Amino acid sequence: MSELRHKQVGVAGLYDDPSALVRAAVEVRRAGYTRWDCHTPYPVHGLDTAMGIPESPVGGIGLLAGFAGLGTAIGLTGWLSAWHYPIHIGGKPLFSWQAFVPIYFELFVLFAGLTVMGLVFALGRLGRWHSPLHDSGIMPEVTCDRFAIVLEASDPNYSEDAARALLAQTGCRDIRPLIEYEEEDDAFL
Amino acid sequence: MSEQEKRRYHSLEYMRRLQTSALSTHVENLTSPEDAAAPDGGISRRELLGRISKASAALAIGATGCERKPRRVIVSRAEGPEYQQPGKALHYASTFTEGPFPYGLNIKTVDGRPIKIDGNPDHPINGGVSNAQVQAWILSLYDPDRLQSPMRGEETASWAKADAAIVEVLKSAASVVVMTRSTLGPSERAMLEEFLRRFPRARHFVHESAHDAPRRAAWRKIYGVEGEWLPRFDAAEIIVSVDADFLGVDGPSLEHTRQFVQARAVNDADPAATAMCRLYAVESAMTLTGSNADHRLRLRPSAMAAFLRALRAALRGDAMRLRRLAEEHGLDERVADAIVDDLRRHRGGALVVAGGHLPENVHAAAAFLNHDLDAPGNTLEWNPQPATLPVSAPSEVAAVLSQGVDALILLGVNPVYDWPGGGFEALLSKAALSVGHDVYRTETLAACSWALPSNHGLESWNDAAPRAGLRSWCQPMIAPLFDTRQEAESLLRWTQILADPDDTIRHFGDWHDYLKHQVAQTFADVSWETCLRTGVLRTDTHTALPDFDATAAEALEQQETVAGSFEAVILPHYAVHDGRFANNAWLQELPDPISKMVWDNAAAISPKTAAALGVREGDMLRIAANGTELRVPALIVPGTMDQVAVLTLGHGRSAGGEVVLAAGGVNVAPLLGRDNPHAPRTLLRVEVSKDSGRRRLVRTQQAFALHGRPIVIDGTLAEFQADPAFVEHKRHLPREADLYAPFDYSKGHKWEMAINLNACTGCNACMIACQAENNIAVVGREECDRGRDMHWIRVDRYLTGDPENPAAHHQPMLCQHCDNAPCENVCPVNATTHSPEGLNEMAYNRCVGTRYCSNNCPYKVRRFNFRAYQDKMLRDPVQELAHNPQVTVRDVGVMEKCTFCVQRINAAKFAARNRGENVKDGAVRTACQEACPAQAIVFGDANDPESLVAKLKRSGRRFRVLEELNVKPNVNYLARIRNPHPGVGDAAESAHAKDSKDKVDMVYAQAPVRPDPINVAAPVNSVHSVHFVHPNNEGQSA
Amino acid sequence: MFTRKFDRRVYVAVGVFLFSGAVAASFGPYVLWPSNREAGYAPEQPIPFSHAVHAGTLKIDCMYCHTGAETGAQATVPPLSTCMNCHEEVQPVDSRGELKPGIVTLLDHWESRRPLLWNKVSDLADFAYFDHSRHISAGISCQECHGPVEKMDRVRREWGMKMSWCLNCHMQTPPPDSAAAVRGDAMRAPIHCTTCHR
Amino acid sequence: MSADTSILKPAPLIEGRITPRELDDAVFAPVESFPTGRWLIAVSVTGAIALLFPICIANTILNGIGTWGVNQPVGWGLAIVNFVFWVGIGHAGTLISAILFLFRQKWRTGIARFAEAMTIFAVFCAMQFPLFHTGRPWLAMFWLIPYPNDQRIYQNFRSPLEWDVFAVGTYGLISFMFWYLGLIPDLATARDRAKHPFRKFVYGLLSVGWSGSNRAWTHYEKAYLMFAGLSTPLVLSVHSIVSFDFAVSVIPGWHTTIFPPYFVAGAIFSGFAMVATLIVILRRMFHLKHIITDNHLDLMNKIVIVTSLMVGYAYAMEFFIAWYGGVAVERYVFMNRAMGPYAWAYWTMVICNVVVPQLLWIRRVRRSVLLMYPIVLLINVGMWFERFVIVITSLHRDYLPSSWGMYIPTWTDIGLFVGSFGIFLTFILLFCRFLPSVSVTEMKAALLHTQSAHGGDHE
Repeated sequence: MSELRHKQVGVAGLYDDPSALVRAAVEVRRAGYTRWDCHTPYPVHGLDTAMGIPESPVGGIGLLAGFAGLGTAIGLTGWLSAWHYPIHIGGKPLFSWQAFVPIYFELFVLFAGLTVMGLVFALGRLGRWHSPLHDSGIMPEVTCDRFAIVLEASDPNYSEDAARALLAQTGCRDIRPLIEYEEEDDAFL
Repeated sequence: MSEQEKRRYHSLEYMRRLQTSALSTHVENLTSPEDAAAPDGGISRRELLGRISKASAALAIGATGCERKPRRVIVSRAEGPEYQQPGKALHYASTFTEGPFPYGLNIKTVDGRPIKIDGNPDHPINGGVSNAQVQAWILSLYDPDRLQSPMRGEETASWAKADAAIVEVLKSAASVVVMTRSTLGPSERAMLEEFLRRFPRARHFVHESAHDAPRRAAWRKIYGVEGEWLPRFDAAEIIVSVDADFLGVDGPSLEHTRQFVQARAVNDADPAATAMCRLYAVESAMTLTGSNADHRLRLRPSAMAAFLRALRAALRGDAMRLRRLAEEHGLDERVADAIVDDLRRHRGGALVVAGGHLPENVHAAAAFLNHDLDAPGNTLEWNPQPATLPVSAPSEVAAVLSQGVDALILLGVNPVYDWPGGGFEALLSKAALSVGHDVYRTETLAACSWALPSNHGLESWNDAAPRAGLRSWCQPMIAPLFDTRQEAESLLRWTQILADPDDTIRHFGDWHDYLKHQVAQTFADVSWETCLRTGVLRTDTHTALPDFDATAAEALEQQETVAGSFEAVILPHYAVHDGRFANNAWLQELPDPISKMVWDNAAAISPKTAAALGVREGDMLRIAANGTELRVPALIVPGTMDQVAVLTLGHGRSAGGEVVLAAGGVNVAPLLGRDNPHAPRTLLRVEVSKDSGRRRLVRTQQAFALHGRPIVIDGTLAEFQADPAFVEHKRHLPREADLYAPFDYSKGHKWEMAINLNACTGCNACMIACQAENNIAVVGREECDRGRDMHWIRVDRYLTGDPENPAAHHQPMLCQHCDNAPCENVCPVNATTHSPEGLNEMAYNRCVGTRYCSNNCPYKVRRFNFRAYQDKMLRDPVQELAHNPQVTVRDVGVMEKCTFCVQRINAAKFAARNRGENVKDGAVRTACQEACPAQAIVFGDANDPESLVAKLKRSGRRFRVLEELNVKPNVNYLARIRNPHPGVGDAAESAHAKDSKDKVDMVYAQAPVRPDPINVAAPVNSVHSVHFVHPNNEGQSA
Repeated sequence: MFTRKFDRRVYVAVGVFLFSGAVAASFGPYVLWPSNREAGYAPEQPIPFSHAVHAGTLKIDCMYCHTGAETGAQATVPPLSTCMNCHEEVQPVDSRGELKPGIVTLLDHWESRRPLLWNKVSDLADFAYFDHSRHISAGISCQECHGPVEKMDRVRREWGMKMSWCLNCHMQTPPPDSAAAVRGDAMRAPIHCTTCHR
Repeated sequence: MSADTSILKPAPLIEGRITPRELDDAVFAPVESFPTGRWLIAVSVTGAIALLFPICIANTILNGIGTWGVNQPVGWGLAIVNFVFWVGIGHAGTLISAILFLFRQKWRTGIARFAEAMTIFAVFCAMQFPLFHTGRPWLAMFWLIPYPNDQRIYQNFRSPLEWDVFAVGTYGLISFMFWYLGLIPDLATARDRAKHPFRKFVYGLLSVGWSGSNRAWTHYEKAYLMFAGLSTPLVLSVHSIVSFDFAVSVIPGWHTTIFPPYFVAGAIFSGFAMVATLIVILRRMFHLKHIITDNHLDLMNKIVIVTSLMVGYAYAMEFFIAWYGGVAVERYVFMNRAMGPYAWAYWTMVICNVVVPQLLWIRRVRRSVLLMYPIVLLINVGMWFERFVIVITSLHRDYLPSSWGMYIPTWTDIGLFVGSFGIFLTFILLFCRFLPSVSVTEMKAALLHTQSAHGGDHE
């Protein structure tokens, strides 16, 4: 593993205390970095405002999807029961919406739930197993008890020592290079 | 091949060929027909694979369970008659030759095979109606258990060999005895004489176990001439029935029912003008007639003669004897006085009928009474030529047979099973040659040296003479299915061989020619074709009344009767009669009209007697009479006289088919004639005691009390005349309110039914008619016990009033086709929907079997195929032919219910629409309506104001069951009107009066559906359905 | 372990799984259980009877042979006697002068009076009760359901005859001159279940 | 003298001080260690019992529903009783993870993950019964779902059974997603701790590449809140719809408007009882006493007391309404329940559900496992009998006395019931072995809050 060729793609700073991380994040945001992220074992309160991340749209879109589900339910049950093949049942009208209400509610919840799950995967950029954190050995610590800030090289105003200086200035004592190994061969699969 | 062989090939082969063509039968149901029956009757390899594929499909939740649709074939005839179009029904007239009474029949055949039997409308006796036995006769035709070829001992033989062997003995036979049933047609009697003439010492004996010999013997002694009195209930205003179940098993019940219902008719338009007859029943057993009586008294058979003598004395002014008798036997004085008063005031319009099984002195007393009331000529008609021959005395037959005869020929009788007192086998073994000729291989045929298979009535030519001046014919609907021959044909064949060459008997090719010859002789001016087309012919004959020999009657009446502590009465079983229909699964599963018991017979005793004997339902009783002893399970029937046990014939048979063996029961023949050989079915000196052991009796209805619920409503004539709409006061209807706008049925038809409870006698004919029309399965005793019988219409019986002598209320209950159908709302797959014409439809192929519709039906009229009940019947090439091709056969896991015979509605609608007309009232007759002897069921279009059902809907007596649920049922019931004597008042409790308060939950049935610990040891047919017993085994509270 | 190749492999695996599932679900049943109720089913018949010749060129009316259609539920296949009305005389020969094989079978069956077993082409499920007479008297021509029979040498099942195919016709608005229009019905024919199932 | 107010202060979430790493080790110990002998025995026993289920199902499909005890008046038997029983038990999981999350009850973190897992397994067991109790399950599994077909006939959406398909289907799916969402961060932790490459591959695959990035956390938290928000009305609606299976009918004893709240209270009641039963065993087996503390049991027992009273109220109210309504049929049905042939089932229900739980008023009983365990077990029994009484007694004697009949379960019925418990327990044991049974991530967040007494409230 070690002799494989690798290249440095950024710098990572690790903290032991969540509040220190929040203060460092404010510094980084003020320094104008855009392509950077914090990695924490559990959601840290205040980190979003510190990083300047807007509130997640998952709630809004989920609700809209719910209403879409409601519309589908009204359309599906109504069209099938009253127009597609009108069948008389128990003296009730063909479009007896009162009796369809439970299905309206269920499809509302179903569509909302599916959309929310989809959004978490999409917006949270899940479903991507490869990450430089693995190669640089930071992942085990971040998912256990330590807090990290990662500054990527692809950021426009990134330079190696400016980043290291910024992290040191925020009181980070454990600064490591972010490395990524090359593929053994370039076959597609 | 031989002519016989060709005919047989023609019928069975043709049927089997047609079975694979789509043209004829839609019998094929959801499983493919190629599942040929496995040789050993078990599951065939292909069927097992089919089932495993279904199971794996369900478990794999992947592959669809559908099976390949079989490739099917159209069989185009080489040459065919124009009138026979595949799928179109043809109707032929015939006669019920194998039944207790030869009723006229109208048989529907499709593609050359009979599928439905109904009454012949032109027949004066049953006028188009039929009973359960007539309807079920079709199943006995397609019965694989029938004897299929001649047998010598255990191995089969050909007819040629059989004839040769028999004739060889007959040639040198000196003494020949032929035993037959009592219902022989005139041509058969002529043929028998022709045959017996050949032998020096030949005797013809008539053997019946369920006969009315005492009554006929009494009349013969009193009037000196052979004949019978025919009661005219429509002309009678007062009827006193002394243990005579004339609506049930005593005589031609169809004619009696039609007349009785006419006499009870109520004039809805003008209630004041209603002239109803009044029926008093003085009975020991609770019978169908008793349940329809206005007043019912319970009396022991031994006291019947004394009661009639007391009545006669009371009519002449001396009321003391009647009063003493009433006290001694616990009769209600008011009712006794009412009888006397009524008889005195309706001289010439009154009638006394006595049960055929009672001793001769009762009939003498009844004859005296009828003459005092000058009934003969008014309410009694004399018939010099009864349908049945007089029955031979068993002692005489035994005397002849015990000396040993050269040849004993038994035609259609089963004495080994039902010989009075048993022991016929010994007599039979004395005969050198014993020949049994019957449809099934009964106990007798098993004992005979030769067992010859008979044709079923629907495969034979015959004629019948039900009454003087009346002749009807029986013609085959199908070529014989098996290698069988008609009994008369055998006699003819043997006579021809025995006869010397130039004898005229040799001119007849076969029995059909002989029959034509007989008809030509008696009816010279009528052609053979018209006889067959109408099926019945009336010649008006004037019958003079016989003169009444008072001294002989006096002598007969004085015969004194000595009674023991217990008495017993043996009646023919309501469905299987004397055992001849025991292999008919429909009849075995038909609930008894009174006790609702199926698949068994038992000793009916009253609740008080049961308590005295310390007996619960199902406990064994030891019944001993003059040395013979029987173990019979006890059945508690309220209304039976105390200290009287009522037994039924027809069960406990040991051979004759799979259904016979499944039925079980006890053979009561050993008790016949033990007490008084002249009245074999009435035992006056009997000891009854509790015996060890139990037998589980199965009832389809277990709770009989109304709990004050307005399910059945009836009223007295006075109530009705006071207020024709008295029904409204008998129940409380909330204000009708609908959440949704009700569906508009005004356009097109609105099919509704009206059931006139005043006419319905509770005879169950509708149940078998429905079963025959709609391919309804038989489930067997075990499944009935679990409450899974499949009848689409049932007759519920509720008891009210005094628990010892209750009033019974019969109510036919079927799908009500509700407008707000609770079953339709809850079906998840749209399997049950509502047609714009008011029918609640059931699409069997769409049903997945959640059973919520059955749970949600307040009337519980839906039936579920818990097991593949139809599989066996479908895979048997013969039984499969009994199905009606117009109705789908349902698979396992599918719900089914009454469809108001939608196949008949559609047929009538299509025919009318093709002609561009509308469906006329009466064009659609449901199967139950067509069979109902009382014509109590009326079906039609309620949107047509002129239709009969619309008129009945407007009657004041109309009510609907559970109307307060607002499910809007479409079956209108018309309240029953009882006609109690003004002096007595509402002796027979109305459905509504005191009962609602009394807490007696008339559940006399055994602890409900639950096998007893004792029975668990009994072989349970499937290992996985072993039941466990509740800790609270006795829970039987209100 | 979690290299970019790992990502690509996961995406490819999920893609293949979803695609194969979709294909199996949609076409699988038809491939595994071909049934004789699909359009285009044209089975071999005991006699290669050609409707093109009889109904097409000779213009024999359908009702001449299928007499049942007007009066009953089943449109019957004629008995051999109907064929013999003409083929008593008309016995076409093939190029070599011998009788055509179809005629030989027909005459052979006719002499021995043995029925012919035709393979059913338009076959509905057993629980569906189709009535020809209602459709004929409602003015539906044979071709509307059975296709251009007069052009077929061997009878072919033109349409799949599934329930939705029947309902499409039943639920049309009634043609102006039809009885349904006269009665003011919304649909050309009733669609409640017991019209066809019972 | 000031009263001892220590009782009012919220009890500490975790007894003693514990660092996140120790927490990880404690929770992941069973997951990473080789399966102990006791666990193997337990799984083989429950696995054997679970085998009973497919055997009875195959027997039913091969021979028809006739192998069960159902008959004409009583069309539904143990299968529907089991269905309602299992769906009811499932609802406690969602209640703990969703409703208590919305009420910000911190003590839920210890038992939330386990309760949600129990929900999914209970709903899986529940879903088998409505499918296999139908007469033709090989058609029912297709025809209950509105997929495009060439018959042009679809479902009757007015039927409560059709509602059930949508309700229980949605509920199963949403609960599964909710549970899986909560599991992703823990799976990532497991992936990083895993030594064996196969375990790393499996946990890695399941953790969909979670790296704790804060940009993911924002969407994650909002999604978690959304799921909690959706699940709360969903759980109340699903058991109301299950109660509609009875309330929509015309059967006396079924069509009462009290059914939806009565069934929901019953569900929470039996759900908490089942959670308590399993948590106590889990706690002892995997030494998590310091995480799932006695305080948890105390709080759960309080909820059990509340719902027990609600259920008791419902029993009494049904009798009162039957009497007050004045309908003869209704009165008879309830008199028949209490004194008829099935009175033994009715009184078992009342004693187990209402009388025995009153002992939980005593604090000592609530906190001691020895005393509360039998009560909780009896509650499970009582709740099963409640459904038995509702389904069977109302069907076996309703409007027309002529159609009255009895119901007796057969061995196949009992086999299915016992088999469903086998399946449920096997899943539970597999879950405890292969997945972390306590939500470590939420625990660390809560830990931060309580131990460092850092101000501010945790969102």
